[in-house]
Amino acid sequence: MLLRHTPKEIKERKALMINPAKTCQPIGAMYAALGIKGCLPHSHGSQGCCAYHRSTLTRHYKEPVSAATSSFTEGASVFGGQANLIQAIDNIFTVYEPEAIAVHTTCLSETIGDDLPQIFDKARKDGKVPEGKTVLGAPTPSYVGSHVTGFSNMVKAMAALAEPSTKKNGKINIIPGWVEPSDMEEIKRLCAMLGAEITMFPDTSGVLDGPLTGKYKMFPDGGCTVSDIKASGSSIGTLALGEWCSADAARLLDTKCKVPCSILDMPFGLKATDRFIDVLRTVAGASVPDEIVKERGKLVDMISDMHQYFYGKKVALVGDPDQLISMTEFLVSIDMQPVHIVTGTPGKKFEKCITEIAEEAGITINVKAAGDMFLLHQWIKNEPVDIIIGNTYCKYIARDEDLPFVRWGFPILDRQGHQHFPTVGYKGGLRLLEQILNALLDRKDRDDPEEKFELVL
Amino acid sequence: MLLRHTPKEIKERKALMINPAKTCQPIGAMYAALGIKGCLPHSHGSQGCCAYHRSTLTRHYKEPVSAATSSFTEGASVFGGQANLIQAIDNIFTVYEPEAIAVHTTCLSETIGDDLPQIFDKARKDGKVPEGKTVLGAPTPSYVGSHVTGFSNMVKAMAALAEPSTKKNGKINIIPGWVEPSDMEEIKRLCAMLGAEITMFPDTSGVLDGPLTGKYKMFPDGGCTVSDIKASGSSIGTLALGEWCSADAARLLDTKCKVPCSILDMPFGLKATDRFIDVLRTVAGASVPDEIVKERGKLVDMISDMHQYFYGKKVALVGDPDQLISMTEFLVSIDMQPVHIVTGTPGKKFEKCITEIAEEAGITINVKAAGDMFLLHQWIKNEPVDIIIGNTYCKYIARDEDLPFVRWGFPILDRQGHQHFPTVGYKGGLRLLEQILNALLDRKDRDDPEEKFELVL
Amino acid sequence: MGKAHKLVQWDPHNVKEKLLEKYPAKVARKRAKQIMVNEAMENSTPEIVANVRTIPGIITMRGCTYAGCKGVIMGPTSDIVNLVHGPIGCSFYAWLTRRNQTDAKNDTDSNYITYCMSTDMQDSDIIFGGEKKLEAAIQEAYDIFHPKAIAVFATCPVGLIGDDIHAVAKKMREKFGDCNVFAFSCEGYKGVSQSAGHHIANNQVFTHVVGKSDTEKSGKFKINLLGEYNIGGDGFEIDRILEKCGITNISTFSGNATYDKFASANQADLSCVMCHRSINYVADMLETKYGIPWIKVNFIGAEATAKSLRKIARYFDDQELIDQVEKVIEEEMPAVTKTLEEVYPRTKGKTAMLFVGGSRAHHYQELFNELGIKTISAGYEFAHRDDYEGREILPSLKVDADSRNIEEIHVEADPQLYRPRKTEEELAALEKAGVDFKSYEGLNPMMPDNTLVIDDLNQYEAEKLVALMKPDLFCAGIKEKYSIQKLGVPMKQLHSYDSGGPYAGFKGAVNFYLEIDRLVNSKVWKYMKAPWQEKPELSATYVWE
Amino acid sequence: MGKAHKLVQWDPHNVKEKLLEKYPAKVARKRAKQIMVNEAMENSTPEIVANVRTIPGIITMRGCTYAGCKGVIMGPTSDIVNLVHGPIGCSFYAWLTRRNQTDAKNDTDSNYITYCMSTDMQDSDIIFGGEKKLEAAIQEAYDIFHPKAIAVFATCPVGLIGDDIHAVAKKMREKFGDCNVFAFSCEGYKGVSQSAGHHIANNQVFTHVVGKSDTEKSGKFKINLLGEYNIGGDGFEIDRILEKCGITNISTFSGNATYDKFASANQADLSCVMCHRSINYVADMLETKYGIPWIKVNFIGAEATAKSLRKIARYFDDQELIDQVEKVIEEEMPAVTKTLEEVYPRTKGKTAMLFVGGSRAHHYQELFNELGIKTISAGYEFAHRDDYEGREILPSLKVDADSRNIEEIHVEADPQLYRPRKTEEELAALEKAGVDFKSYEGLNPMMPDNTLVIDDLNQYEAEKLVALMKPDLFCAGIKEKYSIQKLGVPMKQLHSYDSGGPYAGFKGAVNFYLEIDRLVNSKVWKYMKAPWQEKPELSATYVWE
Repeated sequence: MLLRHTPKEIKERKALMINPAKTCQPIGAMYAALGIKGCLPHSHGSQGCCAYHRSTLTRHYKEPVSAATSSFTEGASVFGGQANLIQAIDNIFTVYEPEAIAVHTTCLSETIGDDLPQIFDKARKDGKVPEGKTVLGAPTPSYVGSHVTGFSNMVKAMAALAEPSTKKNGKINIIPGWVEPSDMEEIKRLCAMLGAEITMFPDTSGVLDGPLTGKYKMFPDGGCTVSDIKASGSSIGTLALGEWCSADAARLLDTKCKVPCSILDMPFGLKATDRFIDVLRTVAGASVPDEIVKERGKLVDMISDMHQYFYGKKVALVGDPDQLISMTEFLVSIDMQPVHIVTGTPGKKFEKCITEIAEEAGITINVKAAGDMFLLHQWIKNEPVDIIIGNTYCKYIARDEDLPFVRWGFPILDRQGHQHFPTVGYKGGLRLLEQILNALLDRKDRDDPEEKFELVL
Repeated sequence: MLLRHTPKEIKERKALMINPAKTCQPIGAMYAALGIKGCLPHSHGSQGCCAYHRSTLTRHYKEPVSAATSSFTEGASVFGGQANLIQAIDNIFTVYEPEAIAVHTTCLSETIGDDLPQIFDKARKDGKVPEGKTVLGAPTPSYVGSHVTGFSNMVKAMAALAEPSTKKNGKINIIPGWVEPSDMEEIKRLCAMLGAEITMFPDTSGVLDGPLTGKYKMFPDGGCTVSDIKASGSSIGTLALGEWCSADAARLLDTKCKVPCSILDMPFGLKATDRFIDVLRTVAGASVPDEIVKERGKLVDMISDMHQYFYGKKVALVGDPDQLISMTEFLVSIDMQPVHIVTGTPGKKFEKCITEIAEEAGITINVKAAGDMFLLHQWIKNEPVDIIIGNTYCKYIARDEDLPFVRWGFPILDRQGHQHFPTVGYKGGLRLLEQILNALLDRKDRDDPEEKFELVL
Repeated sequence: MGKAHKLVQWDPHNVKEKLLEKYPAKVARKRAKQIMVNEAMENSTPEIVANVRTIPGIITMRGCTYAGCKGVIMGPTSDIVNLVHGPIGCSFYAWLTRRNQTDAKNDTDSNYITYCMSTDMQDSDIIFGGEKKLEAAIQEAYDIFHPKAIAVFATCPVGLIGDDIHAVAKKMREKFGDCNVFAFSCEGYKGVSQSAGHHIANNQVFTHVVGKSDTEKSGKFKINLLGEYNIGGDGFEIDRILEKCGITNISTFSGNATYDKFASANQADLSCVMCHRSINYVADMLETKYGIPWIKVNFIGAEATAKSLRKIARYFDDQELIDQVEKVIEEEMPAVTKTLEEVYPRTKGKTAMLFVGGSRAHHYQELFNELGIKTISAGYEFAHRDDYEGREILPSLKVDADSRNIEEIHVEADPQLYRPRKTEEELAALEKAGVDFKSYEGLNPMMPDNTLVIDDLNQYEAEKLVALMKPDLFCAGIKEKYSIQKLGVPMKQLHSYDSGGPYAGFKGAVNFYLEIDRLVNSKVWKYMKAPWQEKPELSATYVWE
Repeated sequence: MGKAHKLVQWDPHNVKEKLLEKYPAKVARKRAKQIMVNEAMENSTPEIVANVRTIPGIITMRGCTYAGCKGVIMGPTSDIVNLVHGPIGCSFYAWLTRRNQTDAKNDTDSNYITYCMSTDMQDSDIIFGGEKKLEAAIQEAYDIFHPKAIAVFATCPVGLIGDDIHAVAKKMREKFGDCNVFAFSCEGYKGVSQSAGHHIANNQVFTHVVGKSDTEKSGKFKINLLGEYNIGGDGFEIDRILEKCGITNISTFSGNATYDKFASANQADLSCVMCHRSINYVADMLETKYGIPWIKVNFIGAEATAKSLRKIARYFDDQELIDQVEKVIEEEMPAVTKTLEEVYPRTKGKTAMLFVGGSRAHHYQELFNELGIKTISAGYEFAHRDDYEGREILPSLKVDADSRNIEEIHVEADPQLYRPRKTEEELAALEKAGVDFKSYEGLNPMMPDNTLVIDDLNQYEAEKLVALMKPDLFCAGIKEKYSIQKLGVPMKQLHSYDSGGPYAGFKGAVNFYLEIDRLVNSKVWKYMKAPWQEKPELSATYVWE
């Protein structure tokens, strides 16, 4: 057994986290920052953080991930990191020539109390920030929230770049939240089909799903431009996808630029996508084109065609709040039965959302925020499931418990496809169904006794 | 063992086919005919043929498949099927009101020598064919060739509808061959991106991948209209994808309407897609847009990222000639090693094509046309492989020999996705890579000893 | 389909009119006779026309004679090599496409069900004749597999070009000595449906196999189970129950059948007929030639299963057996009742339509009744009038041209093996006691009044029927499945279930209850409309947060 | 990268200029000292600056002290609970992300490598201190797992807020009695790279674990293997060979290590150092405190492996062992030679660049030499000058501020356990015989003339270097992999191999030959241009069939 020391009996833990279902803020901030065109993320802390975040993102995307660090030494930790950061800004603009630098803090710089705005001012005064270039920053203390919080904080820092304006440009801001490049691409495709003019940030499509051409671009073609982000203050409204990932930024746009917002669930699955499209067509004053209706119909069709294999199957889920909420709703809507759900991100609100879905469906779900995968595994030992859905770390549970496993979420370190094929929208729903189905049917084909081995499923 | 009677020792067989890698012509003709808008396929034979073809296509697509039959009785078999067919034409146009009826023959009607053109004339004379409606027919004797031949014959019958014309309309005819609706969709998308105006027939997209909406349309919105097919005689040229599926129709367009043609491999994999795009941009006089170049680059990127898992892996393949040729080229191009390839469709030319690819790559491949899956299984027993790629019937071999299995080809009766996600083009190549990779890595994760069980792949 | 639509009122005669209105006159006339309103008429029961030709061009649910012979009857056998003589298609399409299960337990047992064998006729064979190739194929099959028996099936062209498959079979049978080779002239164009194929299969199995076993079969209460094909494991469940009761099933025709079981059928003391349509010929011949009486049974439905078991016990007239049967029923019913009570509130009051086979449209109504689901229309795909109106009308049936072409074999009492199992008196007594021999009452009596009984329902009528009568569930075959579901009505395959099973016996009833609950209560049917289709209006100003 | 480009001529000094030209003056000056042209100079060898601060903002390959301590040294241990005190991230990122293998054979053996444990510090802990939480976490870990030992690691904030992790460790250790608890002050901001973390780990393991075992380890030729981390199973292959030779490996630091193996290290009679950079501290301390001499070995490369085995044998000066070692080499080499002969024609003449670790950039040149591949540029990520120029320059090294912060522990001969393994005379004799004790010559001597040795290569320089010198292969870590491959140059990870391995020993050499053959000869590098990019012109009229 790989996780041979995990006992079935559950003891409450107050201090020890085992096999986390979250990581720290800065990596989220780094991922978000990569969604700005020509932006170099910068980690204000000791160099290890940056190395770890780059490695994890690189393994997830199998793509180069560039980011700089202030490389704190013991001295800097005592006397403050201003000198390091200003030197870094100078070096970065000189050597890499990005359009923008997106700085996020770390537990280190937060603990010693470095003040980014003040350091940025100094850098500008010292002429270290070339004309027309942008420096933005987000406080991302690792000891608060999770990687999701860090993502949200950096997106909020983007929103802070927005410039108030009295005349609207007719556009709609879309804050997609922490989804894959392929998902962002898909969201743009749906908006375009609907004829909605949008500004989407962050946008990692074209950044972390790059081609192999013999050229290396440290700053790929993708991403939302700083000027578009600035102009987002002139939009008619903001659709924020995911309370945890996107709401803060949307609300800042509201308070700062009077751009009203709507917080929606991430468009995973049929119903959440329905709501997204319905709101989008309403605010865009457009009617939904047949093509989208058809895509929707295909998703409903596959649910009905394969319903006998989904029906009543028990699921264990681990991931991030916004994704899990939509996924849970989707699973319930196809008559599957989520029974254990864990996120590492804190927040009772998450447990409330899941419980509401469960109650509406008349089922009970074990749910925990600020939980860990050790607990999830123990829950599974106590009430077995038919399939587990989550990031790559689930594979250890899946192998020990001999469970079908669908990789979904972050990080996925051992398979390809997530960066190329969306799981948002109706088409994404088709892919999710296909993946769940393959996992369940592969297992059926493996376990069916010979006389029940089926040609037609 | 499911195939417990299959011996390792190979005895030559002259008369007995066991576990075929083909079926008969009519089903191909029926599938092709579904690619004409508002067309009802009609099987001129006893009703069992039609029932079998509809069942198989329905199980493959999980979609309604309408087709009529002449329901031969013993009497008809003796006195000829003219009366039945004329009555059928009358009933069909009266009850179902299709735009067209596409009749294909069967071993029965061919053996007794029914003459379709003559029967059609009679039907027209008798006023059974309403004004503006079309009746077309293809001879598809089950005892010649295979389902691929039948597909080709019906497509040729479509080409026969084309009307010669002196003034060209600037369009390009694309004959996609027997690919999935999703593939046809993808081919259209690529052409549109390239700005090439095309007429594609047959086109089953929108026909066999329909939505669930509460309405049933016997004739869905998809398909190539009869008038477009007629106008294909005014096109500047024809690109026929696949010698076996599409060449005859293309050549008929050439001889009949002086529309020149090019026979290309089906665009599966990098190189075949490269050739398709390169020819298309040439005949369309267009330059290839960045978007396509990017899609291509992503495919190359994934090949390089995951090359260590493809390299040297031995593959057994079964399917149809056009698809197998492109797939073999693709597998070789990513440094995999096809070792056994079987098609049920006759034709030494196929063996020659495969052997050429093998020689160019400096490998040897066991290849057989007019072969069967019994032989393929015996080959595998004599030289084991790492993965098998083919239609659903491979699952029996895969389970007995404990092989990773990628479903690709026709029919796929036990999984979903093929009708929604293309495998042609660069995006299709990404999907193929993903599927092969999942099959190989799932096996690795299953078999790795615990100390070598990997988080990162 | 939203609940709103569920209260539609319909009158069966109106519905019938609507089904017919679009047809050409000739077609309308013909179909009118096959669409019957099930209603009381003074001193006569309504008649229905069945087992007549399919109308060319009218999209039918039916298959062909080959399908009935090779696909349905012989397909489920495990240790007989089924070799199809013809072009490849017919053999390919019948390859593992029905969910017949075979449990050749240990790896040394023969099981050819996963194999598809064909002579793959080419044009040269059509021109010069295929006998040589057939002979060679039989030889190759023998050399590779050394089976107990090889069954040869003719497809359309074979009859036309005049290959004498029986002569070839005979020649090879004699040549091998240790392998019984026999053939079926089941060309697809024969008859009007699969039904003819059943008949042909019955004849040949009876002629070439039954009675050929010399091993003595032991057992106190020996029966044959006729017309059970072990789709989804139905037969396994029935065998489980029979065994538990102490009843020995000598031979099932033909689910999970072996050559030896067929050959021993003559050793049973009672034949129990499940699917009357497909196998009653064998039942009759077993009685005539060996003196084995037959009764109709039905193991679809918990109550029906109990009833059938009691009937068998009563036939053997043995108190021990009678008690054991009661004990078994008592043991099995609680699980059934428990599930039923759980799902009944969700299924009760729903409506269903059944258009399947030659008995399932009848048998499955037992299960639907248990679920409180009303069958508002039903019919068969390939039945004869007696399957609707009962065997008592058999004498009044005229044999038409199509039926006449199907060989009727004449059997008589076997000089050695004929042994009447009961005396005339015993039989009479049993009849009195309610053991009705050689009797089948048919579908119609089971149907509620003013429902529609429709023979050979076609695609066009099916769609109309659903649109007009809006059932909660429709049952037919794979070809019909998705056109019905596109209308938002769940569709359950009842020939070869699309999935699940067994549905026979007690465990089967439980499975079926749960399956129907799943189908009629699946959330997916609520999703057919998108929100913007429900409420298309654009609220002038969107209410932001 | 098409062959066409392969003949580029470059002068190392030009390349160096190009690497520096874009830097701000200050950066350029600093980097100039870390980029060395390896060339003969009259009576002096070129110097290089190493182990100095990373430049803020310059994208570095380096990690932090925590990574060196927890990730590299302690991570590979199997039965020690590694508990990270800090916010969740540091623990998460070091969770199974290095391919250290552990073979806790039977399920009862302890193996915590798949577990990630952390105190998950929250803001309240930062404000009010985290000692209480750490104490509680240790208690919970003890209650759930009952491990032999718990190792606590500090991350950045811990030092800043002043948690005394050593006091907490001591308290719990004494409380438990049966579980050794010890801590590492390896905050990420310490030192200038992972290297500081190695040193800290060495000190604590030596202080708290080594010598603590009371079980007597048997074996005629007992060694420790220092600085081998069992990435991809390297250690397994080395152990296989040692065993075959009859050499007992008491303790590997730290691949597949167990608490007890560490604790018994003092029982070995020779320490063999693989990665000099990460572990030489332990080697020195083992000698000082227990009298165990150490030699540098290298099991990367078949020849190097043979050489190292002979060196060990010579040390033990036992004919039987010497013969056995020769026998093993003789047995193992044929497979190596066979594969080499097969791939050599395809690899010979290619060029490579290596920028890894503290010894791999050196060791792997052995394998590349065997393949006929020339290393045209190399350097370390976190090495010190002695790793480049050899230990003889150690005395001349000044300790800078950053190094001064890393505790140097003072050890002296253990009153009970110190036991010189050889007399001065023996040592001297062995030295003469070529067994060079406490000696490491460094990377530079191995590099061909006029190649570039670059310390702490960064992303910008790497890209430039590849563009200018166009190597056939580049070796570094995961962060560098894809930016290099985007340029069309295959990239092999040599810290924690991206896949494959083992590459150590004889079998490892075979694996490496095949892997490099795959990389440099993969077809994919030919596909970077589409046909229409190769021939963009539109042939006026397309030639139809």
